Amino acid sequence: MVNPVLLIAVPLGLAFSIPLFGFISRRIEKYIPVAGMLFNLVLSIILVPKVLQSPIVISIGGFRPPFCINLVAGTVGVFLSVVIAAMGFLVSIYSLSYIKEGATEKYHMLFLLLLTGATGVVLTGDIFNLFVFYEILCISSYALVAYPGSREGIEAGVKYLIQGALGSSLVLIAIALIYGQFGTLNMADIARNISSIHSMNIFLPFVLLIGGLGIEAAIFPLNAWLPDAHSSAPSSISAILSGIAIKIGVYAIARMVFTVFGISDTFLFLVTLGLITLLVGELSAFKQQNIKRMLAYSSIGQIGLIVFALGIATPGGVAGGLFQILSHALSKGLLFLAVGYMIYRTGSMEISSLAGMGKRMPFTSLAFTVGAFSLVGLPPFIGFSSKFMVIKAAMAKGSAIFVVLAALVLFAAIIEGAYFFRVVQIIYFKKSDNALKREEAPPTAIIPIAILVTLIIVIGIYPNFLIGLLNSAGSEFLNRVQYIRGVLG
Amino acid sequence: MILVVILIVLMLVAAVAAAIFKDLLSAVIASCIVSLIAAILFYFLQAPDVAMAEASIGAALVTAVFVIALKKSSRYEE
Amino acid sequence: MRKFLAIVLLLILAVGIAQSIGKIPFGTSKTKVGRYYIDNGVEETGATNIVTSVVVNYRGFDTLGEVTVLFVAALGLGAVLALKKKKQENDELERASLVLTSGCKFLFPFILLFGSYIFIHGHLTPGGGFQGGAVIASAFLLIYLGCRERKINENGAKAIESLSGLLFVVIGLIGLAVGGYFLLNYLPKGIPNTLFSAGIIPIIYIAIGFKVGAELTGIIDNLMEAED
Amino acid sequence: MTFLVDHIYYIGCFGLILIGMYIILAKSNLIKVIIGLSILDTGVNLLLIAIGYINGGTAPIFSRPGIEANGMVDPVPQALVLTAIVIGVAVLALALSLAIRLYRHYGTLNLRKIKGQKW
Repeated sequence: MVNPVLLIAVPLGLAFSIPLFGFISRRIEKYIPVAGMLFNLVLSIILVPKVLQSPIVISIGGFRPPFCINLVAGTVGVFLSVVIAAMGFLVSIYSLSYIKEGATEKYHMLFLLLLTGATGVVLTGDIFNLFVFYEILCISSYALVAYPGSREGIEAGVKYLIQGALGSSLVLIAIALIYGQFGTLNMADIARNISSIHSMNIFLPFVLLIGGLGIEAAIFPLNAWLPDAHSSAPSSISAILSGIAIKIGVYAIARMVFTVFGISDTFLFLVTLGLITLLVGELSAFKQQNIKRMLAYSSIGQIGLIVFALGIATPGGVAGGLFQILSHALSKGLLFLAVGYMIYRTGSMEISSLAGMGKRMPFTSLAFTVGAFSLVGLPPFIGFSSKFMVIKAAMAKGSAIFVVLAALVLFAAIIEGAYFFRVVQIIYFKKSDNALKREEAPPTAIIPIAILVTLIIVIGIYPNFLIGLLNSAGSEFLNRVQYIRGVLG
Repeated sequence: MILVVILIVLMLVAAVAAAIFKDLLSAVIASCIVSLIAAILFYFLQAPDVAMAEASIGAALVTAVFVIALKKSSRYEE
Repeated sequence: MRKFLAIVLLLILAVGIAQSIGKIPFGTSKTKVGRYYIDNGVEETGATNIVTSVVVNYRGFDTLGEVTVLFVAALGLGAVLALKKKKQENDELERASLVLTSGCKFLFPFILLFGSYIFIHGHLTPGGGFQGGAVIASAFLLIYLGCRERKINENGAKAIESLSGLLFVVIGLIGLAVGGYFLLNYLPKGIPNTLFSAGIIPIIYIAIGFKVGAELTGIIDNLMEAED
Repeated sequence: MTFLVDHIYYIGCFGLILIGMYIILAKSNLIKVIIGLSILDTGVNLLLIAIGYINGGTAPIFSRPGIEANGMVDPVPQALVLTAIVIGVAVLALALSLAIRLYRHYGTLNLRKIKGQKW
């Protein structure tokens, strides 16, 4: 019997045992995250066909669900844990040679724990347990942002930590208020009883939850920390933060809105918020001269697009949002990984210093181009399929307002295209003063980058084998009644 | 009951003091007092486990960590 | 300007909170999960301290996460402060007075004993792994303050941290293998109110005690050793 | 007046929460901000415990046989607060280590004086 709890317990155990492996040999330490994430990847792929039939509900400690913590491995949870494990696996291979300075064994432990926390958030069915795993995710990201120890890193870490800690306090207040009214912490149990409580009384906990989780998700007015944190972290960590961490925040918000509270009035609010975030992010990215800051702002924009898609709240829209999560994780991960070694070679983060990269690091530049085109939404890459699905869902909504909104999404894609083409043009066509010696990235970087490029192209050409999974996930995410029945029986 | 009221007023006064003091060491001591009074309140609220945790972690260790950090940085707020 | 904005924001929040807290009366029972734990806790877990049975058994997964949070923080603190450790300059340090040194040395074993008493009896009396671990860490803090030439063995602390964390996970996984549930309480529950009761609860709490103690000590150690 | 006395615990914890948030939002010294976080944490913990309290209740421990189970206070918030206290300490310790490093880089803890720190 494959048990979803292993997805959390095994990486945790491995992370705890890294110092013990370190006593045997300091060289094994860095391979442990690779092993842990490979295990998670295999296990979650095995789980996919099972959860497509029916969600797996696991109770911990052997008690009945409202009285213990339970994990709900539905299609959404397992899909996201596949994404987390796949990105984690690739980036941990990349980290093998990328991370050389500082306390490297601590880096590898924190990296593994960050992904474990993320997996915990997407699988849990208990609101306080979600908070605990969320804290694991947040605290390890604060530490990893500050890991290089540079001025900018420490500064960004401080900013991120203060805002994040304020956000988690808001979440905890909301949990206290919810517990005071419902006497339970199980999400399904709360969802079952929520209609018996006057909506005024759940308004404040709802706002606090959205506000607290929105800080980690970097939704528009709460995104002040993101550009600094994502640009000053090591590139491997930026890839994980942009690719995974912020989406976990979006997932948590969506879980609260769709399952726990089930307030349909907020959907239009989410759509608007997502669109504002999208436009603000893309317009700010357009102005940047620093390549990592540009990518960070573009992440804000993409988060906006995901929130927009989820806010459409039809099965198609939610499926499009989940597809966009996958597509952005792969593309932005690829971009950060590729940029990581470009910065390493040139020693500068300015976009202008990338001139001549097309000859100096041909493969990495090609990979960057693929990632950029996919993010903009050009066929035949994955970004095209996901954006197409989101816009199709918005059109299918039928009302005129959604047509206008979809047009705005396309407008944002044009801005995105403008700044990415500028970078690609500099990489390939601008003359560089430096000697053009070929200095390709090491194989531990080439392999994950190549796998990402392959995935982006293959899924972009044949999206159909994912569509079934995504549609099932989309309808499952919106179906509260089935969730409650699945957990409480 | 009177005791509880007095303690809570004292606690709030200590918290305000922690906000006002320019000398960070005094502010840290004030926040330690907040934690200590909170520990006593936890005990009154029939939570002895939490009271022990708050007294040993919240009041003692956190204060020690703050004082060490103050020693490594500057003591006065600019 | 900034303060004014902050006050306005907080006033809005205060009104909102006052509104919603008015709906939660103070001092009345509104629990339903908690009621179940009080009624069935002793029978189902064998621990007479219901808080312990909730922390370690009913919500044991939270506790695993919480131990991990502390682990993450200790790691992060180590990584942030790692760059250069202070060199051996113990000779320059002003020695503490003899009274203080011998007083600390005298108290140290008693505090350790007290700490272990707290976490060994966590399922019977108030207290448990976190409180006991914190007491143990404060014993080491005392040694740091009183006898400055003493240093803890970092590798030992690391090994204790890892082994106790691993023990927690392994106990959970054995439960999964034996009964199909992670963290299942598969050991005999024993007679309530005796030391050897409550199945896996005391074992886990002892592991937590060691882990929390080692981690908090490591945090203090790292902070003390950091460069000024 | 009786309303105030009845809700004195709620008043206390909301006082702490608001003072803590005020310090975080309005103060410029990093150590001060961290003190604010610690006060905020204490306030939230007190709120959770106060929500679980029952008038005239006893601690949820069957320390000797024959204790009345009916009047016991809710054990769940106490378990949550134990978790929350440890998480709070973890965040504080990490924040203070960052503060030490920030001071080493800039020689000040005043966030407004540090370039790039726009809050």
